[in-house]
Amino acid sequence: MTEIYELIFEIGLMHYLIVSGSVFGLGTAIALGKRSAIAVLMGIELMLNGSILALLAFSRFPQNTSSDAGLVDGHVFVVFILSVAAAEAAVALALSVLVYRKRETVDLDRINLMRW
Amino acid sequence: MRTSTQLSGITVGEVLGKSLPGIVTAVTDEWIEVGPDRVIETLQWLLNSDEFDAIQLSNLTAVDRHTHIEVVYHLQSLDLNHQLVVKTRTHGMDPAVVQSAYSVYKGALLQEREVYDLMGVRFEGHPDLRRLFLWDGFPGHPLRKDFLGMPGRITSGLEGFPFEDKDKPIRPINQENVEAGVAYVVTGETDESKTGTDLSEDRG
Amino acid sequence: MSENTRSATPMSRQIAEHHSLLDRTLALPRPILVMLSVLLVGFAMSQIAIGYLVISGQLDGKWYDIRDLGNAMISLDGVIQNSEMDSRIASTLAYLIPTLAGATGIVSIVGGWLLIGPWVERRLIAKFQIRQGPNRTGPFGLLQTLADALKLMQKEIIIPSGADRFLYFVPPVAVFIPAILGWAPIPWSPKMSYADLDVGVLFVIAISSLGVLAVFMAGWASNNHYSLLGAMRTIAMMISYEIPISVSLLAVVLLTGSTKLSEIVLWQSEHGVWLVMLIPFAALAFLFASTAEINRTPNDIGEAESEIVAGFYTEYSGMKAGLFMGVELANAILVGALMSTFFLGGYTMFGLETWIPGYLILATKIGLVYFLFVWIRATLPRFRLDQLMGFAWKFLIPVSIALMFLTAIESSILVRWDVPNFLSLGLIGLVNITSAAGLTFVWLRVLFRDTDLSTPPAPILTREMGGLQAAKVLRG
Amino acid sequence: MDSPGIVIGFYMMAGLALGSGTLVFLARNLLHALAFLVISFLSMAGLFLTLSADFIAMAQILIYAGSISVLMVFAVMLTPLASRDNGNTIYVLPGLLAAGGIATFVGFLALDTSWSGPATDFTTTIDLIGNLLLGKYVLAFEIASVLLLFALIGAIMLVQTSSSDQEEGEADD
Amino acid sequence: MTTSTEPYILNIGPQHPSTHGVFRLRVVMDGEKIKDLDMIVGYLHRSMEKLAEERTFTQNIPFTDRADYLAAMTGNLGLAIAVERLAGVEVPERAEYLRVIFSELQRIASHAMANGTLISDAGAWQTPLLYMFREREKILDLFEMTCGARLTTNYMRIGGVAFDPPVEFWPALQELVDELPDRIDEYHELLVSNEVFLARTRGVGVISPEDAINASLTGPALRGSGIPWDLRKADPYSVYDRMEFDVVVGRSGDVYDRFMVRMSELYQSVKIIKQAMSQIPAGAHKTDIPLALRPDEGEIYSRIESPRGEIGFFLVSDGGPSPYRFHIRAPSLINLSLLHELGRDAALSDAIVTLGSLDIVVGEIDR
Repeated sequence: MTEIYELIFEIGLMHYLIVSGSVFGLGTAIALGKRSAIAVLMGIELMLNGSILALLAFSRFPQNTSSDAGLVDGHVFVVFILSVAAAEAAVALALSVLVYRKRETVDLDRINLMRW
Repeated sequence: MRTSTQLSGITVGEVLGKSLPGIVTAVTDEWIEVGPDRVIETLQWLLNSDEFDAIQLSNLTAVDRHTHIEVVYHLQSLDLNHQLVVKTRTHGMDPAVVQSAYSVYKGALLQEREVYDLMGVRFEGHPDLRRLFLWDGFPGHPLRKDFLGMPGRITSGLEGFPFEDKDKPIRPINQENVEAGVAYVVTGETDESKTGTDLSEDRG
Repeated sequence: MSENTRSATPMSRQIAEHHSLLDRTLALPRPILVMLSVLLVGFAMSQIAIGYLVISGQLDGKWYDIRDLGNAMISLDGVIQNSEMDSRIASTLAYLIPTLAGATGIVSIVGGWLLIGPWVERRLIAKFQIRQGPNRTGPFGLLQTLADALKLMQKEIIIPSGADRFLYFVPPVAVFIPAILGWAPIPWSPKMSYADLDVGVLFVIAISSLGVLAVFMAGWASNNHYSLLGAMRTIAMMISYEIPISVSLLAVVLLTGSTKLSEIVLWQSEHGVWLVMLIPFAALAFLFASTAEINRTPNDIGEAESEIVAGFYTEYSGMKAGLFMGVELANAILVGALMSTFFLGGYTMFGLETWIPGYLILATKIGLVYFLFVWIRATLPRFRLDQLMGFAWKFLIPVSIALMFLTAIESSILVRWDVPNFLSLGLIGLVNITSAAGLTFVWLRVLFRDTDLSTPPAPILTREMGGLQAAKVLRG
Repeated sequence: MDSPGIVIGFYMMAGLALGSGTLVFLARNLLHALAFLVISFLSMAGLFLTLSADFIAMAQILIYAGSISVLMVFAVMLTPLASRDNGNTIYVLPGLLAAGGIATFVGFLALDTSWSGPATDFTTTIDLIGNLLLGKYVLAFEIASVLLLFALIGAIMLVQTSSSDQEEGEADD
Repeated sequence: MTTSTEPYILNIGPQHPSTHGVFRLRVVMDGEKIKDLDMIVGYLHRSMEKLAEERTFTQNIPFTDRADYLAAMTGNLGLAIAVERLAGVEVPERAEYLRVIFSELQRIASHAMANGTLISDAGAWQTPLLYMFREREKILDLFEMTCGARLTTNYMRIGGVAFDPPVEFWPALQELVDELPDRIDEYHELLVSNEVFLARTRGVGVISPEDAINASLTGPALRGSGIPWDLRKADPYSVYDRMEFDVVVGRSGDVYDRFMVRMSELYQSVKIIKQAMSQIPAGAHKTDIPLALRPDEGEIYSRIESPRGEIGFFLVSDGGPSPYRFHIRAPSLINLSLLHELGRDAALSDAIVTLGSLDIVVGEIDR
């Protein structure tokens, strides 16, 4: 009884890891399964979000406090991930617009040449 | 009749006939008339001539004369401050074709569309000759005299007017004001209309 | 002839009447004025009594200290925690009750403003435009908004053909999310703040960037060119004016050294200065950029009614359009609250908050900023899209970034050596004002070097030129 | 137990994030998918708040929900109607399998491991992050800024049109 | 490489806040820029010129009210003067002065309306419009006082005016004329030095003098581009030759100049009204003409200066009591001859402001 109660009401690292894993999986599915380049980009952003959630969870529930790593290093990594994600989104969307102009489509099945 | 600033058609006809012989088909004291296929030429000459300096097409309209339609151009000189009237008559009613004046005067754009719409004159060389007021496919051209004509070719317009006496003198009325000789008086005591007004109903 | 001389139209009568300023502004009958003054005097007496108790130190954190309703919540929390019920239930209650109370308070602020706001705006604008304004429905037309809302709710729900059903119905509700969430970190009194976030400034910026999507959804789902034009204009403008807002708030953070709104207000109160006196350019940039953010004149090109009929909500009818119009008013007072919190000293008024509840002071400041908005709306024409974009990118952003660096240097000096406040702050204000003025002047000269900014000369009269013959030279 | 706010917030936000993520996968229209994606981003920000990572949560709202989604909106608007459907490829089944595999793997890992350590309560993270960014990780910080600059220039260079199209591009901005 | 923006068709009107009536613009746009512009009128077409052929000349005066419903007095005056010239009717002195006074009042009202709507097209939320309306209301009060109607005043009659103004008229007119210049100065302070308004109107919709003349623009649209042409001076039709006033001429021909020309003409109109009030003699206000006036056979084109430009009446009489041909030269229509050239490659906002500065009245366009 009590462990069920704790499992539900004691929000721990486990819960966050499960959520982050599922979000990451969703992102993977979208990134692999969608046809439009923009949808693929959405999937990639979701995957990044899942990993961000994991990082934050680990920095909230630190496992190895003896290491000299501060408590918010995870946050710093997340800051870098965010900046990289922004840059990647900008470049990828520019690429998709460019591909549309060249090839009149952003359908990844029909963009099968390595050149244009 | 001629207004004060309107040139006599006779003088215009003389000068125009000298330089462009045979272009003037008719001349009266008010207007000159040219052929429908020489309109552009005439207007261009009048525009360029320093004597007439017809720089502005102040009005363009048409009159239905039952057998033909005459198109009237009122030209205006801003510097010499005079007006001259050029007319042209179409060959027959339909098709009634006249050269478009748009190449000379941009101001003819909408006026020619209006004339085409209401009077049914086709202007050759007009950039887009569409109906202006009425929708496409409207039957006929309303300003023609035979539009919705009554049987027996009775043209529209009043013949007489009931209860009118044809020889009523034209005289100024209320003579007593004339003898009184008062212009007007500023009494200043006449704002009773303003007093007594309050905004109680505006205050809800 | 004597019949039709009695012709005085309402407008001429309105101009003939309305002598005193009081009459022009409220047009209240005298007994109500007397009642209001009596109430005011009684309130002042009670406040003076409470202020005396506070000064004498007998009243500290008691729940009936109505200068700060936060005290009431804290004492209620303590009562619940100390009560002899299960700790879980107690903690849950102690968590839920203040939360729900605060949320209710915020939503009631916005909702109450939606009830009274349109009347206020229309009335003020009417006074600017020598009209009467709504004055028929209820006392002083106060029920006009209610009547309008009822009428709008009765209207038929029209869905344009080819509209995207899902995205068409979301925006009228979604635009309210920033307008309501933005109230969370605003402090109304020292302890009276719904969520006093550590990252309040970031929260404000992040929230203000959310409105874009709802606007885009509205414009795209309507399947109308006017709507799409308005949406694209609004998105371009919002994205451009995010940056000046962020930069001017960065200047605030640099000076006060905190991103917590309550600490920003405290800094201003204990240094005895408003930030608008220290960083005036940031304040003005924030004001202008927020008028662009919330679609008010002179930046309301998103819904320019003389060009694109109603902008992104052209196709919305009935209460949905009413919601779009209401969210403008809600945004207006939200911006007023942020403006007065960041730059106008928030709930503090140079020690007056001891005697008057802080939330009243803040409400007064919000009202003043809102009045400024209405004034601008009633006076200024509208900019063109490219002019607005050019103003944001060519003028506001560079100048405010340069001034932000200046502010950074000053703040580092301020925290490094502790010179007396009146000296250092006076110097900072002086330097900032002079540098802002100079930089603005120089930059405008650089921008408009080829266009003359002077008012053009009056048109020519014919006696100055050679009569009517002057047209000859034009033909050559 | 934790404060009820954390519990309520966690379950609400996790449900929202997963549900709207699933809808991103299922939606037929790309713009609908985009709307669901924004909802999922916002609920992820809520999850970050329950981890008392307030700065990261705000940055998430600002960057993901505020900027990247608008970028995607513009990308969708610049591509024609035909490419606005959210269709699947033949790789959808492998994708789903991989997704399920990852989720179950991480789930088992999370359930199996006995996580130790109490929750650390930071009052605020913003000054710690600032100190780390400008102290320990300053080089990475600078490199990230350079990366952002390059991304900016690269995006501009990529979508730069010829001079004749350029005025039209400016005309609608 | 295909550009990412495709031109689309925007349909401004027939019901649009800034088309001042049922007037439709079919605009091909690319982003915010206008690629092509086509105007579609006729929603208010009543075929006055056809109807007028069934009625006597006096019965046609109400048509001129409805044609330019913002300047009914000048419309009436145009027709009255045309018929008088055609039939040779003498007009008493007092009637001429009353005509001058009322048409100048009408000009002030119409210019106030035009400028106010122009500014609210530029985006000022109706405040200048309502300030302009303040004086317009007083002028309309004077009209109502005199002839009972405010807008469609069927006042000018063939051979004079309908009524002699009542006694209360003159002090009210005196008061109005005394306070008008201060009011106009208020507008100047409010608008002329307003940077936003200058930024919106200067250099926008520039009409070169050659185009203005060649496209037969008249009135403030022509004077705004620097052509000193005013029929009150060039072809004095009433007692305008006894009045001392100036023709106002713009400098560069943009929207701001057209606005300023109208603005300064308000002062000139006040000046004319003051002179007319000081010179007006006593006497009859109308010549009694037969019920159905029968001019001799002939035609005439007579024009006067309406607030929108040269409003001309081309009458052809066949000796009967009703005109054989009745044509109104509508300045609002002809001033639009350059609209498609002005609108092309302009931003949407600029096109709207330009249309507002041309001061159209749809009733006169469609007739």
